[in-house]
Amino acid sequence: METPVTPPAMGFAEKLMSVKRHTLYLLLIVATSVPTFFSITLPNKPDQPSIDFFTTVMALPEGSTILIETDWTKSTRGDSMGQMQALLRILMRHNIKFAIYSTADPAAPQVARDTIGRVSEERRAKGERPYVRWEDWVDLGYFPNSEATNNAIATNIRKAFAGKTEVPGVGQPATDVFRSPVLSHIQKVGDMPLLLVVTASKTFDIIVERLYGKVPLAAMVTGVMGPESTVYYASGQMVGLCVGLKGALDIERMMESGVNNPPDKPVVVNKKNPEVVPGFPGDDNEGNGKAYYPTLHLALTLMILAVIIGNIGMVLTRKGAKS
Amino acid sequence: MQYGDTGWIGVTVTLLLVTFILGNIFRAKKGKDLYIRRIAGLNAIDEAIGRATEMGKPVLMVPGLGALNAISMQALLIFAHVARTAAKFGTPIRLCCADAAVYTVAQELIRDVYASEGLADRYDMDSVRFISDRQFAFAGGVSGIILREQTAAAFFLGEFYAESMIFAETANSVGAIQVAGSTEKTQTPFFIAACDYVLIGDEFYAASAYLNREPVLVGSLIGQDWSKVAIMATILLGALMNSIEMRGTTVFERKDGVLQPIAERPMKIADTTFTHLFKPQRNPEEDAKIEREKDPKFDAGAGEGGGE
Amino acid sequence: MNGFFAQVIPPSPFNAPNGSAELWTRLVIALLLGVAAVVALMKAPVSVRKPVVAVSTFCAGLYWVVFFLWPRPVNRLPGDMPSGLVDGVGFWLEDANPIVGNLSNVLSAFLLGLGIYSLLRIHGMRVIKGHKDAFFSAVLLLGILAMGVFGYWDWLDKMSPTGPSLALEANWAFQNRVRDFLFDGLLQEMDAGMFSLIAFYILSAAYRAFRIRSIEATLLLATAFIVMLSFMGLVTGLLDGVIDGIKGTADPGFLDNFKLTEIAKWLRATVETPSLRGIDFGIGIGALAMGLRLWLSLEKTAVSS
Amino acid sequence: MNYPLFKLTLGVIATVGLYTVLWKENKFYRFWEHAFLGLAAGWSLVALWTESLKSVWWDKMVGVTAEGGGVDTPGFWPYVLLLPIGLMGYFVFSKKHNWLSRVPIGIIIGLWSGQQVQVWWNRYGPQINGTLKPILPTGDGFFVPDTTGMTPEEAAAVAGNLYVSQAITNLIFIATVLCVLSYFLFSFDFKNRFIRGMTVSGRWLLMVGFGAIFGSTVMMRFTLLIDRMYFVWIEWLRDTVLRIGG
Repeated sequence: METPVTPPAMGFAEKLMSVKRHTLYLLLIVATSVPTFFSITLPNKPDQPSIDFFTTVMALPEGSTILIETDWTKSTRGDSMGQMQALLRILMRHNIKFAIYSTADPAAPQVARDTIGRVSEERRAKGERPYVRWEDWVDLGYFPNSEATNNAIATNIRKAFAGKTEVPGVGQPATDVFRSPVLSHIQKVGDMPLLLVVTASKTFDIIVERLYGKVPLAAMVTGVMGPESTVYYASGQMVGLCVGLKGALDIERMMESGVNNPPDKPVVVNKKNPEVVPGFPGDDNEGNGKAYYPTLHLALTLMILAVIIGNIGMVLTRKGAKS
Repeated sequence: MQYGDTGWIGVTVTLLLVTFILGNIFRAKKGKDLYIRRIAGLNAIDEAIGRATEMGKPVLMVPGLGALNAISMQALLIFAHVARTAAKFGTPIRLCCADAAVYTVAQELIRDVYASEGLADRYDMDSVRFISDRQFAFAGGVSGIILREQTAAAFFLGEFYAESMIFAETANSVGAIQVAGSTEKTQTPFFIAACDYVLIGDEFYAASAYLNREPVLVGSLIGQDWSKVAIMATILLGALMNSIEMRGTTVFERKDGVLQPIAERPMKIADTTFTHLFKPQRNPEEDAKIEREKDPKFDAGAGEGGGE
Repeated sequence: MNGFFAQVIPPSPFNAPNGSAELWTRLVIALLLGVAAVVALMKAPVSVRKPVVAVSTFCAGLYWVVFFLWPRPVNRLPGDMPSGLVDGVGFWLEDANPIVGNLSNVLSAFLLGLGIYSLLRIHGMRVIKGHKDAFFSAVLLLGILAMGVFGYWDWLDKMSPTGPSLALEANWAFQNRVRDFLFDGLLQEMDAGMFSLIAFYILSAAYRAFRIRSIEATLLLATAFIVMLSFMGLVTGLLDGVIDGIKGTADPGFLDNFKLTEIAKWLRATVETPSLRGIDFGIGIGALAMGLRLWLSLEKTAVSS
Repeated sequence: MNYPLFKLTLGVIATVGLYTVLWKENKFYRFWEHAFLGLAAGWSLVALWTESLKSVWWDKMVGVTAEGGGVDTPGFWPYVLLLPIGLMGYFVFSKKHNWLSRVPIGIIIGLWSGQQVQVWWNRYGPQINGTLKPILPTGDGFFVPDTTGMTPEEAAAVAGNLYVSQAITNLIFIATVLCVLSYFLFSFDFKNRFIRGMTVSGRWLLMVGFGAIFGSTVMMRFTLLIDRMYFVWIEWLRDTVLRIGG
């Protein structure tokens, strides 16, 4: 990329400093297109927030019900779908029931349902028990007002989702979700061992404001929400946090290797808690995380190179100016 | 009285801050000339408008993606200042809104500005536009306007999310002077990278006080400073106390809001006075004692009616 | 008084069964009264304008303040009745909470029409006046129309008794397909497309702006680099390998602190988190102050001027 | 041409259409931009009722007769009053009565403002508390000893101690918060050298924070681009058009 299209008058240093944006754009397209066709495995070391997230989810008691606020749509598919897929695989392998709701975008429940369907389908394909709506999970739908909804959940979850119905099975009448196996035993949000947010927006702020202390909170957020949500993780308002593509990859890796496992020579070490958490070795644990990670490397490298070149150019021109 | 959620400390602190702010507002209303430190981004406003005027190109203002709240309100107040200057010079303006309610206020506000300058005839209601309430449609629409109308100055103030980069870089590509500021700290670095002047954090809230030194605003600004100082003091004091306490040992442990005697052990952060203060716990047993008569119509099985 | 907002325990003067005649009579009367009030305000003298706005603003905010200050009913279980006045008010506030929480949504929803009007006005004019971009404006108007028509058509289908069957794509009729195409096939894809454009802009912005000119720029650049590199398993793998090479993998030791991942983690935990927290405190208080000024109409704005 | 292929293809064309703006503003981009705006506005109109007013206003106002064992919800008629209030906003274009539009606006603003008082502590209280880190070491030794191979008791003891390195880290943490906060003090004219130093370093520390944000955000932005490319090359071209392994 040291050969930008620039008028010949320029010296080498100036050239370095004035690479055309179009050149950069073109390079980026190439860098992000080519690797998508290959499957490469790269080393990766899970972060503590991801480890906490993973262990928290793995520790959920079998058959318990958790609440998932899913607030992402196609536009952040790259980050959120990988995370959600990994999460669902874990939940389904541990028979953990879940109820999903959305407060960010009317389109969010649809993408969530699609993802659940896909993961359940891949279980069927492997001859495992597919996840059945109403029996194993319910969709509480979209709620336009995040503040009000989460306030309501905090004060009285049954009222917050009152009147929501689902069709238990073919030919059966729509029935109140609180009669479903998923929610029948839930009186208040505290009855759930965890409230999970899979979000591409600031909705976890609202969750923390309204629900902190009422139920353990954990979040899967896009890379951009990472720094903000890390604040809540650091202050202990969230028990686990999975950030961006790296987070998704972390979870995928831990699903394969487990945590502190094997005890004598652990692949992933949990500094906070020596407890051994076995993963699902050999099961299909790979997803977007693995698929996109190599491409991310190339793109980041391009970016770093571009910045370095710009700076070299600047330093050189300064030198030239001095002499 | 049981403050089940916040504990008395939360209420007290909040009220204290409120008193600081209101107190200073009323103090300042008596009118003293008060100091505000320099905020570079705001001095650039007139320069930017001047540039646009020379080039005869429009000034673009975007109050961000947020719904109608104090943030978009604050943005609009700054824009009112911009619009006033622009109106005097007869510089065309474009104010692009992503929320109908914000659009409504903007119409009202900007029309007022022109009227108060006696230039009501110069005001074109299409210069304040609703683009889209969908984030990226909005981004696409605004960058379309930037590129087609070659805006010479751009002000991005308010609640911005991902689209901030699209705006800033597009405006930069047409060589516009940019003044940006967002309460979204995640977007600030991108503004810093692509814009000429950036308001960081609550410099944004200080803006209107800085621009038109109204006693009310300046007073409130002082109140805010007092509040920040109070927080700083709390942090210093708390950190020191925690440190000192944690060098000692404890024979009590708090379980469900009750201190229970235990064998002596070194202090944990959870045992310190400040933690007890900040994290009030309720005793579930005590709570469970509170019983009320049931509503006869209540059906434990189903979700309740009236799902507000 | 507990019955006021609580819709749980009808009958109360404020609610009536779905579809009942009394509900509709009350509804219509209330509406008429409301309209009458608006007309009255239109006729009202200039002097009342400011107070009217100020009072409505104040009352709206008052709820949340009281909700914050009033003691919460402890251990309230579904179906409980309040035990006393304090408790009753507490119940009342809790039940009102979701309603009040929705008010601003409903109101701003009613205002959307103004936004759409602005669009129709600008682009309609262009089409009529034959502006050079008339064609594109026509496309925009067509978009509104198509999405509007098929959106509602599809929704009505989904609401109908046979609605649930539409969960299966096989049962889709023409209108369901068109709506799926417009929303899922175009709108959503364009969302994602526009969003992904940012990557390009970031690249060019970083290239242009990330120069080691000043201390600030250098700090920004350096941290950004460290964090970016820490995301690249390949790089961290190599560097950590080097460190392990020096000190031997056997037992973790002092040198581990200099692994890239550790440095990045330390930076984020020890500098990024607190600096963001610092900004946050400022912003939070700023918002609180601005809120108070607006709530008490102390600020000259379009709302109170 | 089957529906999925058609749908995906148009999606790809639209994406490319928006991408062309990277080269320069052109008619193709303008077309998709306006189509985008149109569809978005149309969708807002639909969502206005189907996703918002229907559930949060109409159903509440007229009530719901629940199926499947749910409890009937009675209608709550006072909701109807929101209609005239909301419609007052439409007076904004009237020369004479435009002030009426300030009533609904005022209510919306008022609601937001009041809520600030309510949420402030929930949001910042725990963060303040989280900042109160001990800065005096309790354990002897500079670094945290490695706990692998220790008995749980010993490990617990180590975890309970605060070693010099940790104390320093905590000190930096607190100092950062204080410096950054001091940078945001607007109304004090600092003569004191030390405090000036604090504010300046506050700004520098902010830049470090922003750098970190930039770094982690870049990852996500690139991920989205990668996902788009995956959509174009793999989902559309490879799996749908060419039907390789799809």
